[in-house]
Amino acid sequence: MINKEVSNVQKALFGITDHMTLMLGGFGLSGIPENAISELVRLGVKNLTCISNNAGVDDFGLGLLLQKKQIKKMISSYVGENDEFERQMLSGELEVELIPQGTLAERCKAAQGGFPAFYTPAGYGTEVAEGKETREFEGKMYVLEHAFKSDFSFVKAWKGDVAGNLIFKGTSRNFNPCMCGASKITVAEVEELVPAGTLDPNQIHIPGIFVQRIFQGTHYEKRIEQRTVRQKV
Amino acid sequence: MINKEVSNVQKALFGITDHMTLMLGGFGLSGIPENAISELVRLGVKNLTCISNNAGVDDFGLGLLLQKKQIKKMISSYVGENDEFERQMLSGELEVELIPQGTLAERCKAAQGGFPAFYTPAGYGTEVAEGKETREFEGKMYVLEHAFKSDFSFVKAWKGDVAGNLIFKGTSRNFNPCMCGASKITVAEVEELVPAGTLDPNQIHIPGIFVQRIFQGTHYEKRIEQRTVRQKV
Amino acid sequence: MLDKIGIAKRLAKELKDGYYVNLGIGIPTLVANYVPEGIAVEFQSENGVLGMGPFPFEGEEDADVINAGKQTITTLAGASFFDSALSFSMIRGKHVHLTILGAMEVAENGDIANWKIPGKMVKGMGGAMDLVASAENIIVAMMHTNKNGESKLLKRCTLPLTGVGCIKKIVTNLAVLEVTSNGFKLLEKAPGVSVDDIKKATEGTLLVEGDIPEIVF
Amino acid sequence: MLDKIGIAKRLAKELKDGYYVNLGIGIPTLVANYVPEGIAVEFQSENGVLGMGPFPFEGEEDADVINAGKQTITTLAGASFFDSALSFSMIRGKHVHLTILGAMEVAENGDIANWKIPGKMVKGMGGAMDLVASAENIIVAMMHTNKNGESKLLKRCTLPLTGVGCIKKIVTNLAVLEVTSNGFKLLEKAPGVSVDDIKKATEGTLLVEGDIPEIVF
Repeated sequence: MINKEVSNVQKALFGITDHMTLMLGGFGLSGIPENAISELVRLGVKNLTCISNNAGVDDFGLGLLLQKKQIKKMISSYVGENDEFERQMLSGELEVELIPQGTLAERCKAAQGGFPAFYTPAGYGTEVAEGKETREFEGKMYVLEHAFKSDFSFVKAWKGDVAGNLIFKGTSRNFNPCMCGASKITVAEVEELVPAGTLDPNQIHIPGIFVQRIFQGTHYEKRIEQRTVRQKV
Repeated sequence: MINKEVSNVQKALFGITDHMTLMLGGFGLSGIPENAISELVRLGVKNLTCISNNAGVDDFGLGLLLQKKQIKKMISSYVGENDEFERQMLSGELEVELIPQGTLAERCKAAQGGFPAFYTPAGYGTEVAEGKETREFEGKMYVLEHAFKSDFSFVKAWKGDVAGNLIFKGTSRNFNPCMCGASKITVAEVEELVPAGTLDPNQIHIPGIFVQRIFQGTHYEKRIEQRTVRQKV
Repeated sequence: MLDKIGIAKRLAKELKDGYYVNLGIGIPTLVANYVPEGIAVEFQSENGVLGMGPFPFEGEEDADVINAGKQTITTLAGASFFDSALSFSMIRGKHVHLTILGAMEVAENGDIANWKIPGKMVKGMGGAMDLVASAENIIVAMMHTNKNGESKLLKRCTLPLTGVGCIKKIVTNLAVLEVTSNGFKLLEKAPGVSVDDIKKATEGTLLVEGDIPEIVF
Repeated sequence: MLDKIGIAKRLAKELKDGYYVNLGIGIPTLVANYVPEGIAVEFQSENGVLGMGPFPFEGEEDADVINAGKQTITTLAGASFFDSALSFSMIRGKHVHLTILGAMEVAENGDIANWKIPGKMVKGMGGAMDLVASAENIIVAMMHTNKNGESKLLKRCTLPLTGVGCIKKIVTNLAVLEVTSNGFKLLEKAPGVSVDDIKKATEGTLLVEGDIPEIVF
């Protein structure tokens, strides 16, 4: 068994420098690597390019990095619900590349799986296809999209073992599995880190081969963006 | 909940006709849809094109269909261990298209996921790339491969529920998940069929949306091809 | 004229037994409350869940179980969770039978715009571009006119497109319309709304053939 | 001259701490028995398992737990099962650090042939084409000559190729060789084998520079 455990978030982020490209898991505020984001803020690394479906809210998630102006460019599919983001984007301080959500997921998967490029119908005929190669297959038009290239992937899982195996919970899974092994170094933070042999090999969502470093995170806030409930009758 | 249960293998195979293209899960004899294969033999449908990583052995798995000369063409990555197969292939009775195993898996996944085509390095410079488009990405050569088109997928899972959700066991998973939803109709046979709500939604390998029909199979032989053991000291 | 709930109720009539359905944010989300009796449908949310149920009871919210609108949800028996890549394989692979989503503009050629107002509002397309490029059966749910009273059913979209020639049907507060090669074909009118009202609120070509029935739920 | 176990033992010296390794059928499979003390490696099998252990004890075989050679196996703590697509993502994505596989022919330009003898033997390439097209570190394990005594280390392959210019190193019963732009560079010779013996058994260009050490385990 190859041990991927590191003792804390500082060691997990060793090697992070300015101008790097990062992938960060999560959908909205669900399944975001809270500990890694806090440490990125503490380290103060700047001019980051962040690949993440969303950009957090003003005071949580990637919003924390935006406040400190650590992000040079965001590659996302949806960036609503974040005033500071909108301000930086409209003022031109922040570079933003918006791409379809399925394309974002698959460009991560392509990087994970060694595919240089693939064809997808999403965005054909829209401005996201501008400057991109398009092609017809059986009467339908597709856009050629390429694998991402990035330095670090930061993902958040529910449980993990020291071999790097990961299990996600509910919809906090989202982009996290797709980003594992899609960067030079993948850092997984988990709510519970267990010894190898504890997790059922049949129920691993992401095998440890896609993870270089794993640590047990602390103080998960797991903030809820839209608390919707019904009343008990 | 959309109910996918059918009461037996006969109903599960309703609509099968000569000249169809089928995907069949399994690696070697592990995880093969034993009940579906038996029923295909009983029905005597002919001139089938079968997409399956292997071709079984002489008297089990797809070997049973080969014996009855029901298969016109095999698309596989490895076809050793089957004398009748070799005889039919070398005599020209059986058409055979051999493709790299990873390419086979991904052409299924492409069909499942609505990708018309993708680039892979496998087979570049060999006869499997002959007549195919090739292309350079960052100094490395790739082959353009296309999604499969097929009529039925026959897969075998360990457990399933009536909503069509599937859980596979060990290495009998192999190509089965990749083939789900990759044909017009996907038929899953399971060792144990349970009511909806019994399986943990977090531990489903294949969601029921990719499965049109599910039934509990019977009499699984699960033959072992290479029984290798060590002695207790 | 229909309110949002009326639009949702009319949309619910488009659900068919055995359908997997993706509902967008806003009015489309409400459709889940009006599934006709006797049919089985499952709701998919592109952030990774199939078999969504109602909102949780107070105190039972789980930050790890949300829909694409980031709302806390529950799941029903037979539900499953999965990652974003497999989720869009369901969508791109046409396993999802019906998509209902909102729009800022729809054109009579089936184009849709719903993700960007240049220089003003740039939220992003989320999963909408994948949905409209893939689904065979896409219905737009929206108000017939915008806040300034301008028609949202146009000859040609003025905003950046989300998808081209992909919209088949539109349900608004005023009418149900089908996108045809000759323009918006009026199928049904809302209670208390005249064909003239609809004509005035529609900038694109409106085709009116014969008597137009009133929407019934 | 090395026997199969000797070849496997020499190959085991190529394993490094932290390596994920894919072993082909035949001699490569034996390598797992000789992992050097003090290093951690994990074995991947392309049919969908990582963290393979030894063969099961008699009576404990499970038809649902096999390796790519269809042999019954066990798994170690930290193992995982996955589908064929994710398995080849590990391979294609260069997450597997070392591939050891057999061959019928290797050419001095790094080409390899191991899947087909036209008109005679057509077993198929299995996962070999994906492995050799993807891995950075590929070692061939084979006998230096075939059953007819003919060299398997050639100027150019005569059989249909499995991959082009991909082989970096070869371990045979006679020698360890590196594929260089000028030919097969002799690195080590097997005990009891002379450089001349190796020259005679090598059809391709053999580069012999200085004293050639004997293989040690």
